[in-house]
Amino acid sequence: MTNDEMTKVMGMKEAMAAYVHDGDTVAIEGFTACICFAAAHEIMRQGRCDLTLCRMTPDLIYDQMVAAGCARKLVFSYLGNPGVGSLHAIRRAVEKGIPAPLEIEEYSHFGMVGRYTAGAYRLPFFPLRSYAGSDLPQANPRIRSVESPYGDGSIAVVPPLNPDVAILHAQRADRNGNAQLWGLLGVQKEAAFAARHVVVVVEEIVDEAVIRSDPNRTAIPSLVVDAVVHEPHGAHPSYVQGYYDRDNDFYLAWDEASRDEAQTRAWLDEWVYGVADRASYLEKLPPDAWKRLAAGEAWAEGVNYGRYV
Amino acid sequence: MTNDEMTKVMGMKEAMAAYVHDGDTVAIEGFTACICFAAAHEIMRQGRCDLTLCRMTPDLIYDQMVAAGCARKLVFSYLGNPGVGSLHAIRRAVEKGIPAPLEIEEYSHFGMVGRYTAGAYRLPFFPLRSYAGSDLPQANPRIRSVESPYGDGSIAVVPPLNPDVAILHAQRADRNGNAQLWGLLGVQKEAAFAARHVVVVVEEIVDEAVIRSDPNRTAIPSLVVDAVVHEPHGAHPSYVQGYYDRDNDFYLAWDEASRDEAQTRAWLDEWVYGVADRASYLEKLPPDAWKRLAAGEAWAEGVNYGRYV
Amino acid sequence: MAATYSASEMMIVTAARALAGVRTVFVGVGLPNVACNLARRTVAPDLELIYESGVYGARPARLPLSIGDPTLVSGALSVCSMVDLFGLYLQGGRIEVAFLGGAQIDRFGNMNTTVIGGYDRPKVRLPGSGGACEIATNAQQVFIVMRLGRRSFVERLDFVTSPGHLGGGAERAALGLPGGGPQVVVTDKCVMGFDPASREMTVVSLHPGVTWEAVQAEVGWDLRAAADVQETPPPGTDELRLLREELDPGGMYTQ
Amino acid sequence: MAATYSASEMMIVTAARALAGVRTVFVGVGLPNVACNLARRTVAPDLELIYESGVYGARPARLPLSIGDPTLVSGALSVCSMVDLFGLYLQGGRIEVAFLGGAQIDRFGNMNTTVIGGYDRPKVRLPGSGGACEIATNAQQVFIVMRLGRRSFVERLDFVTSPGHLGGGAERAALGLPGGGPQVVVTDKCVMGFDPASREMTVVSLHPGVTWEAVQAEVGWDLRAAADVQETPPPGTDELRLLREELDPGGMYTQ
Repeated sequence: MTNDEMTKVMGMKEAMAAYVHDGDTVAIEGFTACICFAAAHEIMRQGRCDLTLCRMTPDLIYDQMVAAGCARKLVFSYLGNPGVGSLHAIRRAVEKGIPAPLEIEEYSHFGMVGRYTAGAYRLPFFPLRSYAGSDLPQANPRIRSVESPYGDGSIAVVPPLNPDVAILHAQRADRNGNAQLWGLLGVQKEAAFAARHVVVVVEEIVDEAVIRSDPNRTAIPSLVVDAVVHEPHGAHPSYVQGYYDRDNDFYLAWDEASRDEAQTRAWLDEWVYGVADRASYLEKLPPDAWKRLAAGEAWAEGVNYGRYV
Repeated sequence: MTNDEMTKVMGMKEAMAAYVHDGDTVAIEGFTACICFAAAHEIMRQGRCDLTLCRMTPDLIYDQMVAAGCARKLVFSYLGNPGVGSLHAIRRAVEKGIPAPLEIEEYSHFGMVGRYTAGAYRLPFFPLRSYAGSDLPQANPRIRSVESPYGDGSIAVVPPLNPDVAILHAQRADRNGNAQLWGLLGVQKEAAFAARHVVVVVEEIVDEAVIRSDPNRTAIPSLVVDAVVHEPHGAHPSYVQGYYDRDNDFYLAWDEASRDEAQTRAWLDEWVYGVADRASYLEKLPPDAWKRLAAGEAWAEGVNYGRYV
Repeated sequence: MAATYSASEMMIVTAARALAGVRTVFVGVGLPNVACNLARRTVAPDLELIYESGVYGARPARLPLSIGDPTLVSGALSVCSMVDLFGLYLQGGRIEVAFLGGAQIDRFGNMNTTVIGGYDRPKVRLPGSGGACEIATNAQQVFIVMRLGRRSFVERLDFVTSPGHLGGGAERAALGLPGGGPQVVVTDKCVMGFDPASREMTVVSLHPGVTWEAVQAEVGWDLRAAADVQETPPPGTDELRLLREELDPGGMYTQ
Repeated sequence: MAATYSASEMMIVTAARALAGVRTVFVGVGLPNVACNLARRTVAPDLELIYESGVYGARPARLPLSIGDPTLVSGALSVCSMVDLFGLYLQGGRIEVAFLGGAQIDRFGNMNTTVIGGYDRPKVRLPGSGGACEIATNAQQVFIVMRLGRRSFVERLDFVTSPGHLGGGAERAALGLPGGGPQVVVTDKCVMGFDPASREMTVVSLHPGVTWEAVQAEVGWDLRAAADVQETPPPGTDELRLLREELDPGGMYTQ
């Protein structure tokens, strides 16, 4: 079997069943963009529990998973509904222990970025200029410091983060998992290299020749990828640069629904448990949704790599 | 004056006179590709001396500058004529002190990469898994180690490198210095952010709209750039991905000439001191040179960023 | 004839004007986002907007819903990974001004965006640091925009998320923080600076029609005034037009 | 009928065959480059070539002049910065095999590419580490290809650039080096492995027509043999054709 014939393509059900188990440390990353709700909803439907959920910005996706009872612990740096307000389900868990207490491990953004980077680089720690004068190290004893051996003081460090699985949404990949991303890059690459297993979820599966035509665009190489899931619109209601816009109505609706336990449950019943898969979820959207969320066109200028024969 | 009207465009003579001074620490980077010989030759013509020359691979470019007497010290990780053999001028200086002794400060590749990265990130050190069991730390006491505060042993570190000026060749930039690179990326970005001043030398100056059409491709932003020099073929005899191939005849010719002091001088007299500028140098090349070195065409597949209005 | 305007509009316009001549600003979520976009259209045409999402030189074609809006990406000068944004741009010392909002602030400009109440079982769990801790640490200067209020301007923070001038005086420099810390706080009623020696927040101008007492009533400590308290200049018609018609036509931030 | 072939061809073909079944190889300059490209065309069709220049999954359309040749970039699966190549790929533990050449090697597979003579005023200044030190440290396995010779296979190195099994036995593991160190040394006369206990280099096969004495004569210490020394299988006609007609038509490495 040659590379061109190799395939890691799987369905979402199959991929989540294979790579997400009770008790796992899971990172579904994507900063504002490319947040793979399709994977999260499938994990919820499969009834996973006791997960340690890692994400810089837990966002709606982990608010929903916490509400669904999937999580034992949250590792994060910013708990917000971006541009809208609070994450009510997580707040209920942290403030009142409802539905169950939620352990938290809290960093700043650069701290989380550094944790993934140290994990990906197999370093014992990542040094960063932060935390001095802040109460964060008291709240989280894993934030420590080391003395510079060059006599110029000490610097904060954070430990590596190596999730059992990272689930990353991207614009396109080949069947072997070489994934190309554009727009916000977040920590997708670092999370992929840090994780023991990687599932890449894409808007389009393309020929290997497309990937090879622009190798600088490949942030996640097949080397670290276990499964490729083709799930167009899988990041809705977040957005995918060049493919669709954020569906803010959903962010506002969750803000409303999630303020109340019963309504939260009703929302999950309708949009997660009440659908069989992503295709059924997408069918529930208003018929004009994709017209309203259309990205429009703004193409990158050409780039020639040359043929060197 | 708006951004679109702003310009940092200068001639090579003017840019080198403004940003390279006797005694400076200079980094002309580019790993095999995009090595800016045009800048080096102009520095040699301007008679600069006492420079600390930093580069992962000194290559022909620093071999010539050392032969010309520009350098007091060399900071590096691999002293070779790539694919050909030795750097004879530097070897003469190190082995025999001819024409003058040359101080050296030696790392491995990842050590040099880490030094630029620490400089760019304003870190007191960069940690890396290397040097244990090697004699390099004995040869260079600036390679040290720190103990992990997580109880998992010690790790080697290198100190930051912040050159006075970095000179970086790229495919294209706008007039304000936003530079896009493709192909090998080397340490161009890290060197740019680490340096106090940055001169970007490009094959093409393009409209800002070209840069803005593909922001992920911009590795060196105007924020850190002092001058933009438009010098097509300025990296000859090295190559620029998609623009031209390496002129290996030059690498072989230098290998021959540089074995002998008098011949080295003759080569410099002909190709550096005997020409007024890069244009005159290019005129000396055989008429079929650019046909022979043509890159051919292999264009990247399109990428849509979308219009979000 | 003077235009009528809301206190929020006054605050945003004043915040924007604080950026006159600035070239690089790190833009926080919410109010700072609007203020920085207004500054670029008025007092700081060369201003390049930098977002922690990885964007340098954004040209948003609409009011971004968040700092990660796709309109910030399309047409930007550069978009990089977050390790590069925080490492190269911010920690590298390349940010002239960071413009932040906040939940709680004390007299030395230390800020809390983590919890109200105790950390382990908080009364209100706030979003946390995001990038604020390292932004407050590394930006050359920090500008703050937030509405006055006794629950926000407090004698003592429940939690220090982001360091300002710590206990005041030279404490910040002594701890080796690379950036200069908070320089200005723009509110809906006044503008405050920081005393060069004590580093305590001091009122430098009151917005038109606002009394000292009205400001003090919203602040949880005995406020100090600068030597010469001015009246903040009111918004111009052009600024109000941009704000109302182009930057925030929905009135999300300006009501 | 057996084909005729040079000692260099024998060495390259044998080196290529050592990669059977391997999926990721870190390719060093010179001989390893030819051997890895040959392996991909023969015994390891799924082999992805990784170069320290930042290239993953290269498909060179010609024999690369160096590890930074543009033909390695065009058509590759991914090209990244050097900090990512060394950090994510190599140090991250993602490289199955690194294929290196060298100037001097000792019985435990430690290598010198720095100096002959003293460091401060060397007799011969060699290129130095390049990436060799961290490659030798981090790759899961290290394969070495170099010509035999008394100046290369020495009792004592002038300088340890890249750690092999250090003083032998468990020393390497005790020092905490993440990778497994050297596993095989392919030369123009024989193939050597490393004893599982002592970690000393041992001859496992002699190339056709080569005697033990001819090998020992080129090595600066008393060589040990594996329990059962084989004859190395000779190159096949297909391998020789690929090498001569496609991979190195100029005979740069195969004379």
